[in-house]
Amino acid sequence: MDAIFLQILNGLDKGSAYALIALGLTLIFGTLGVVNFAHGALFMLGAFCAVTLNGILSLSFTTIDDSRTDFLGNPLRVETPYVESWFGPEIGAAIIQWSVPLSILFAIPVMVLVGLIMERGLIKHFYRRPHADQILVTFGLAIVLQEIIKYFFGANPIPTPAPPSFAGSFDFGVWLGFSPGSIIYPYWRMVYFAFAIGIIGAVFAFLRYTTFGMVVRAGMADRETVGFLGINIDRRFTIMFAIAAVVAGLAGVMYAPINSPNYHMGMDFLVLSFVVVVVGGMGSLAGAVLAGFLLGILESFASMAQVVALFPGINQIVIYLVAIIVLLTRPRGLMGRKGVMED
Amino acid sequence: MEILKVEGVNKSFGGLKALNEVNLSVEQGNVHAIIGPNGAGKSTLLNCFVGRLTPDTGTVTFMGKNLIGIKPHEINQAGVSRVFQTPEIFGDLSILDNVVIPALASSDGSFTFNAWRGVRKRAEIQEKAESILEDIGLAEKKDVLAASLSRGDKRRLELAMCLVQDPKLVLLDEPTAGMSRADTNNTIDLLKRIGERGITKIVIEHDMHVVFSLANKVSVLAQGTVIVEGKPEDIKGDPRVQEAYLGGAHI
Amino acid sequence: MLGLNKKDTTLLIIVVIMTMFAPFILNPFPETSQLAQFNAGYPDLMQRFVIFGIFAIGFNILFGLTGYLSFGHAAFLGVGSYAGVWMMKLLTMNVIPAILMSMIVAGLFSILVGYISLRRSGIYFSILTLAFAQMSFSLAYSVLTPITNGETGLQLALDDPRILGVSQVAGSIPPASLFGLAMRDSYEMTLGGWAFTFNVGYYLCAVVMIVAFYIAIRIFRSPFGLMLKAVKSNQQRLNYTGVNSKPYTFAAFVISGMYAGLAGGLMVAMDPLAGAERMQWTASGEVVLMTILGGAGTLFGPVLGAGFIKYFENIFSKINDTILHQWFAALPDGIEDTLVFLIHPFIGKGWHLTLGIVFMLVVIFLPGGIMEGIRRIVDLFKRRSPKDEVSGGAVPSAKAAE
Amino acid sequence: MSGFRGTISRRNLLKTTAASGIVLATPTIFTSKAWSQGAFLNDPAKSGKLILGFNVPQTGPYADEGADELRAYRLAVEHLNGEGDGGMLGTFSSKALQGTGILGNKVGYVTGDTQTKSDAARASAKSMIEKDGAIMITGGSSSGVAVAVQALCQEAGVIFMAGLTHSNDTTGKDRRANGFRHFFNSYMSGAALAPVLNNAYGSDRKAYHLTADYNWGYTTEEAITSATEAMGWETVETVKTPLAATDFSAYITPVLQSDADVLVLNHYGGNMVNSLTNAVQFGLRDRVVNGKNFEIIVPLYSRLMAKGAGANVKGIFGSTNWHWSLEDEGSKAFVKSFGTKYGFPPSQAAHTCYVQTLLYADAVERAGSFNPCAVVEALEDFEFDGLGNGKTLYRGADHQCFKDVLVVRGKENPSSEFDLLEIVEVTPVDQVTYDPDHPQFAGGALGTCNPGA
Repeated sequence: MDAIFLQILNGLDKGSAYALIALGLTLIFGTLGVVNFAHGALFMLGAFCAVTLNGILSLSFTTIDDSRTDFLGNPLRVETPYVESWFGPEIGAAIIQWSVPLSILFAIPVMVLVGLIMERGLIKHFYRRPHADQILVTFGLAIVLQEIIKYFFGANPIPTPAPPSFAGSFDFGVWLGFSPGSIIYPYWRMVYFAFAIGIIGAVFAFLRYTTFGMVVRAGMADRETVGFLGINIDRRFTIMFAIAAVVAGLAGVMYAPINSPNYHMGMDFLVLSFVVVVVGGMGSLAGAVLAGFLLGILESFASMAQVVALFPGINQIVIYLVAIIVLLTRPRGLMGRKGVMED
Repeated sequence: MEILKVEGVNKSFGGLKALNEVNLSVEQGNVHAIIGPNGAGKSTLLNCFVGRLTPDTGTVTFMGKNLIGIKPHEINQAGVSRVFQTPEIFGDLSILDNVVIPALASSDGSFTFNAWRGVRKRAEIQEKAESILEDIGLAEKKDVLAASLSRGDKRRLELAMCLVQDPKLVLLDEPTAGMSRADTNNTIDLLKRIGERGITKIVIEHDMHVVFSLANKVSVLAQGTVIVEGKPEDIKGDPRVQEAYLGGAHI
Repeated sequence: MLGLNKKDTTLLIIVVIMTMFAPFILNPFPETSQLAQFNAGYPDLMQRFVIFGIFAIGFNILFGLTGYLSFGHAAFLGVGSYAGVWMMKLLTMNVIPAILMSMIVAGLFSILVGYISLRRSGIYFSILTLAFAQMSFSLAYSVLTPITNGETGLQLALDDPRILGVSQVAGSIPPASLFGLAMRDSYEMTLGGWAFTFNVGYYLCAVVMIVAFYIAIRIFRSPFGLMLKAVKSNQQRLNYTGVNSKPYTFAAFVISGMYAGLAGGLMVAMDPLAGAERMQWTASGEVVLMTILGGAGTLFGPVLGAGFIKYFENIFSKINDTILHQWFAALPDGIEDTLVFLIHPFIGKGWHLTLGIVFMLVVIFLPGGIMEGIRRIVDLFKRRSPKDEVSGGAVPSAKAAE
Repeated sequence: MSGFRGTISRRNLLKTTAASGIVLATPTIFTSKAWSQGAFLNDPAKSGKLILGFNVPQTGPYADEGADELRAYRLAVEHLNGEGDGGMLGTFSSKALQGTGILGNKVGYVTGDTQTKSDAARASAKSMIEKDGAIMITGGSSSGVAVAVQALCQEAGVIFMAGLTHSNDTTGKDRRANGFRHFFNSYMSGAALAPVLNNAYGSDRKAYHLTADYNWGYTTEEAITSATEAMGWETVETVKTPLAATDFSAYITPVLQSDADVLVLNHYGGNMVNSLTNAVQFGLRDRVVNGKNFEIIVPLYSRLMAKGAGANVKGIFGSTNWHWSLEDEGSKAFVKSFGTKYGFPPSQAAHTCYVQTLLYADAVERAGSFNPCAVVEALEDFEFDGLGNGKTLYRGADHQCFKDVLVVRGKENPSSEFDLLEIVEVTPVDQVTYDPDHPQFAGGALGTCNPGA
């Protein structure tokens, strides 16, 4: 029982990342009709916003400490971050430790900018092109983005810890009446889940309650008609693309402490996110979110030793297996609409 | 002889009853027009003939063969060809190929794995396709991409695609919709010429001018039911028809 | 000739000449020159060119003709490879049974995958094929290790049973051969500063590719091919035209699966190892990129695309700073270092970056792929000639639409 | 048929030179090896150039490790050619190498990208052999690639000096006559770790294994379980994790429900970074089970990867082939020349690659020939010292080096970003030596060396 409870938590957590990326993918697909293979790269860029801010805050000046030596026997060069010398060691260290939450503020303008440049500079020209072309050009862009990151940050994962206040884990065991220590969950993962829910809620509220959102939703349903109404839908779609980029970016920022960012993390998520979007139903925002959490939970359950013992290898293929079953029984995914992406 | 028989066909979408106990009988060689105001269920009825929709109840029999529940390609293979309301052609293929495809379909059946001998080597198919293009006046454009044709030419091409199959029954869904008067008259002439081949036709049409130039039998559909049936000249003066049209005018 | 029209015959002859003289064409630079780095005329790469060419030709029969974008075609290549290696382990080192078995097994697997995946179209079809391929990859890498040898890849061993052959010859595994002709045998010819290698394996692959290409032309020009094009153009209309499009797409799927299996079989015939990465989605993506880059739906484009990508992978990744310094050694030091610094990110470990940029440039500026580039160049020359009344006959040229 | 097969089983590569004009292919191209007595593939004496092939991952998750390997290779080439400070040439027990290249030939090299895929690695190695005329291939950062390239080199007839490869199979069931491994292996990790763990954590422990679901994972899991069980530990559960996994929470949480008090992470690279980070996030380090502190073990440590896990490695035991903080003369000389050239200390991958290059060069020098079969003979049962791991034996029976193994622990207070591991114990070579046909290595055969001509 407690095992199941834990796997649900795991699934919700994993699902949060899937749902956030899939949400952005669906927004872009639903509004612009563009299949964006670079969306995983946006997630990765977000995570590297956190890495970068951490790096900026850790910028240091060097003093030479003659009493100690480095690996070659030369006097040790001691690096002291500027923030520590400006604000004193304690506050300075705290600022560096809180770099991930601070990165949210840093990432929003960066991702908006990236989104705008991408949409205006490239994606815009591909609205009327076949999906195959869109896939190829965004795939090319994804490679370019990730190679640029690799050039500057290397291929190895870069540890980006959460603030120490979130370092521990919460004991659900005591709280729910199970044995202590049987159900514990890291604080940061709970923060991630809450954050994901918040972002998803914000996007839905934005689409539902603002005029802007209503126009966009109408545009998703029927682009031509909205165009006839004389509304400049293109400009709104550009903004929508930027929003999708920000959602992916923030998902990446907050994900950085969970698994150290590396340059290919976007590709790792990309294919799964596409499966999530399709299982949810192309063009359906709620479907994307639902499928994200659903597949996250199923994946967690499938990795339980008892399940793997019954079906060897099921943990490797469960998402794809579910995708096949869903698509064969529900032709347009869980919540898809007719006629989207079927030609 | 009766070629198509429709008996007791009902079809509802949600709560809306689109077809209500439709009965229809089409005689061989006739040009049978189905007219009626917007929303009367004309296209729904047509879709029931070609397998796009399945009626809730009722039967559609074509030359003794039940058409309900069988696939579109089987219906076509049985001898029923259809011209769509908006031109449905193979836009990125040449005009010639657009005609060759249906010609192949009627000569080779719904599936033949003939992946070796070139299409162009099939002399009988080529000749047939080119002669029909000759008939409709698109012969000199045969290597042009079909998508580049004007709307009127596309319709004519689609008609050619039907005729090349030597169908027993042609369904025409508003063959002149959106055409200029001149184009409409051309099309009427064309259809008349084809009429000489003795192919049975069902025409769905708004344009009374077209109906009365072509049809020798008319069924009037209103609110999903056939309200009147008869020769064109009989229909013209029928008060029920006028009421149906006027009654439907506000729709 | 051979049942083809003049234009197709010309194309076939060009392909024959290109493949037969590839050892010369791909080695344009003398061995000792700095540009020898760009020579691609060594057996392994030439083999890869034609093998991936076959893969792309087959993929194009599905994607280029019907428009069904499969994201899992590498699975057929991988399955074919495994079947091929098993034939070599169990039966004989003769490559013919291995290649045949690769095609058969890949064909059977594509029947299974195609039967299920083709129940859907559009991106749903793509995701279904992707799911099958990723499942194959994951399982081959892990739980199927007894059959696939997992991470390491299935390879020959000194104690293979090999019913119609010997397990080992004097402590070595016997080479893959065609009735005694070893695949890895080569003849090297030196002409002045040039060295050309003629490899048995390459010529086997080349002959197979020419046959595969010829079959593809026949399929393109056949009624079957026309129906496939019609599926891409307007599948609904095709159904109302009395054609059952399902068996057509299914047949195309299986044919292209068998082409992939053929490519997989040739790969193991050239190099008897089958790795699971062959089936990963990136490998499936690669053949999609090859086809689109070359020009989907054109006969020769996919072959060019395959050559292009493999050239990048094998040639650009091998250029390193030392080589750059050699190239620019003649220049003053400052300029030399600047040039090396500027080029450095794009070569060696940066070859992915260059490839990504090339993808983008080609898609942005040449929507029809490399073939469109060639067509534009040809048009440029033709415009100078006074009369210009060549419309492909069978294939309506894009010009006709203008 | 079979008689004929014997005659063509060698690669027949003839060179016909024509000063001018066209020379037609003669029908003698498939002659028997009688013609090529003593000849071998890519003989530098014939081509006039000596090319070594450095085949390392330049793209993909191991690209940084590959880059470090390349640095080491460049350094080795410098030293062989008599440039730089000579590095370990000065401390190497064999004095055959004089810094004048190899057998008087200046050492040249080509580089390639394995992409950490066996297919791509083989393609790259083949191009080095076929196009660039490489006489020896070396490098790699994973066992799958090493085994695949080793088999290729055997078939083609060049020497393969493995880079970083830790699976038992490389010199076990997939050993080849033309292939050599200096790096240690799973068995040695287990044998070295077990006594240390016994001392630190006691003999009454319950271990839970998470194992990467591919070949290297299997051999490591087998080695560690059998070594720890031999000293009294109980293996509670072994769970395979998918290679593609990025988040291991679903595999970590069941540990909480088990009564295990030790978690063994048979992971490498990105898998290791993520699983270790996740395990620490879930508070496993703070747990007390069965009255004992919960412990985590990472059998194969890599400093480059440890860096990715950040502070999470502190206090965690593992094993490594070599570490820059070793105090012997060879290690110091290597760290000095590497550190001076590149500004940071070398990784264990860099070390093994550097050493392999030197060992190859030395073997050629001692054999007096580049002929692979002569090199094999020179390397087999070769004993040497001064290359950083103490006295070492290149065992002839399986082409595996036997030397001391380092047991290390994540440092509590690192003084720099390189100073992440501290050496806990140098396990003497006797303790990690095994029989060539030990069950974990059974099922392979070296075969005979192939000179490729």
